[in-house]
Amino acid sequence: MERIFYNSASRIRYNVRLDLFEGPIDLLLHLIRKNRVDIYDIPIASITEQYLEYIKVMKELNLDLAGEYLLMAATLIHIKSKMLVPLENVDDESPGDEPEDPRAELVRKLLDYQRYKEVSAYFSECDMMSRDVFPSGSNEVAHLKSEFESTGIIDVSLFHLIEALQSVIKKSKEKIIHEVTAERLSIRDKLAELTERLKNDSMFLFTALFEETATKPVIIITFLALLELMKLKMAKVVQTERFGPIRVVSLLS
Amino acid sequence: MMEIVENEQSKIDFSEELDLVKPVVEALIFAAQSPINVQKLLDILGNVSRTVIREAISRLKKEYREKSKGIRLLEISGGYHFRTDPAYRSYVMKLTKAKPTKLSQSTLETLAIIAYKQPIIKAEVEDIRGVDSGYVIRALLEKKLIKILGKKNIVGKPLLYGTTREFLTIFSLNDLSSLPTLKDINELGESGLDENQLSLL
Amino acid sequence: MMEIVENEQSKIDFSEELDLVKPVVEALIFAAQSPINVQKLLDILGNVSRTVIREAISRLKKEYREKSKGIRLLEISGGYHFRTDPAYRSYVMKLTKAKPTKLSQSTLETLAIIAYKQPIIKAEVEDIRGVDSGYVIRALLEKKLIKILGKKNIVGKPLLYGTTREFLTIFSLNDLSSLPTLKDINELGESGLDENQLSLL
Repeated sequence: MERIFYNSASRIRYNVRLDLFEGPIDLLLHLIRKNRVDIYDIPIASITEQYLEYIKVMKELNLDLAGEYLLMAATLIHIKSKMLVPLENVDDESPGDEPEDPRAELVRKLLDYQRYKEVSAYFSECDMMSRDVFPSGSNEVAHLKSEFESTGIIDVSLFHLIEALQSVIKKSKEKIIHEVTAERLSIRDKLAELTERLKNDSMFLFTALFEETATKPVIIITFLALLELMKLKMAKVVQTERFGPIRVVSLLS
Repeated sequence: MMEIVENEQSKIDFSEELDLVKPVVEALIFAAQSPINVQKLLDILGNVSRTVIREAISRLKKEYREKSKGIRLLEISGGYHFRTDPAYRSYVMKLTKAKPTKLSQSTLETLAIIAYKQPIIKAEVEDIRGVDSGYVIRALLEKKLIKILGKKNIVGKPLLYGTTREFLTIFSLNDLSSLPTLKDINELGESGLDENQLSLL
Repeated sequence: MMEIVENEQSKIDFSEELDLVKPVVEALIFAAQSPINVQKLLDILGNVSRTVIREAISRLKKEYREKSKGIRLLEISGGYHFRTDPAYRSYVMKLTKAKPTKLSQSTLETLAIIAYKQPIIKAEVEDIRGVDSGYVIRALLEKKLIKILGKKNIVGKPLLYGTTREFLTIFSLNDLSSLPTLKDINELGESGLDENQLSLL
């Protein structure tokens, strides 16, 4: 028997905040908490239904919805179908063994993930340097530095060594060929572009965000990038009067 | 310290030695750009006992723990460091005009997994998070919060990652063992799991 | 400070105000990169009287003037700054010497080329980098990060370079085969994050 503490008829109110979820597991965890159901006894049918509704909306907004979300959808549907099979049948196949709940693996993953999510909350509450605590500003070592030779200790990481190699190779390639690649759309690129714009332009018209020739995917990406910037408090959108022009204001300086 | 070494005969007692050592230790911790450990202090001070240095630090810590102080002496990544009291963060922020370090949820999550499960490969991180994590790992490497520890001896020789000293320094942690255990975290969390449920894990 | 501004009616007396202001002033002087003056402190603290700030500074000065302190609060070029007591200069200088060297971008690039392409001659390095690399190679040899492996059997018998044991030690590598490849890093995603993108993470 499923214990359902929510009204399945009620519509979910969607927030257009893509990275509200860090992935399919996070989304699932959110649904479980939202419905206040027991993580050890997930009402798989209704949770699956809500999950599918979410990704439907996400799909409409996000052009490259990560495959992981779809994989999870398939997993949920699979579990749902397994739950319909009477347990006795399963028992016949593996006599002696207690039949494992089809949800067990998923529950394990959810709990594991939840743990790290809580650790990350702990991390964000630590006294972070340059956010909560600050070191001494008077760098006496630097003042005296020129008088002395440094030690043989070299401060460099493997990653930065490989990165240096990558940069050389990139430079040498640029010298030889000027590759023209097809424009690839990503929110990340758009975010960078908008951030740059906000740095130089403290206020501009919302409509100026979109070039006349912009295609639908570009418009959606731009819009999502703007929402992200607002969330990060790097920009806000203002309107001085109803139906008046909407302006984007930079909060960077 | 020289004076002490040269004249071992004259019984300079512990408290006198401490009086000599304490201000030097204070100056050194202040001048060091990153947390400085007892061994390093010993190396610089010369022939002073470890006990004296420890006692000096403990007294300094107490002095700076007073309510009326704006600076704290903290134990971070295995060493000692002066830092402003977090209570005054908003004022200091105005001074430095530095944008506060902001790490996104996905960055923190990935960092948490790597901190607890190191050495760990990318695939294991992705297994827990359920999403592609290459980009976040790269960003963490660039920020020097994690480092490459080597390669795992399995097919494909994937890279192993672990956290850095900078990670401890930035998060004001003393060492990895001072991180809460996963169980503690679960109890703190809003998950509402009770003891019985935890024991099932 | 806010508490004081909001409630001017209730007579918070001078000494109470001072108790609130002093640690903030201490934290600010401590975190400032250069000497900070009274006006600047006033700007940051908000509606606090100049008298209170002056008194806070004078008390701090007195506190740090004690014999047992290794730090002094000094008045420098019209502002205030914490500095180590000059009496301990010789110790602080030892600290300076211990500062680890950072490799410049060109050094790191050259080292990377040699590490991945060894044995390699100078001309090949220069071919890839597109600039004269004699100076950098000499610096790497001095730092013992690379060594001469022999001579290449071509016209002019140029020297062949490769990495040293020290190189492996610095990067905590067992052997050259555990050096991560470009592919390993490329798998993590695109490079070239700029500061803005990093801060978004």
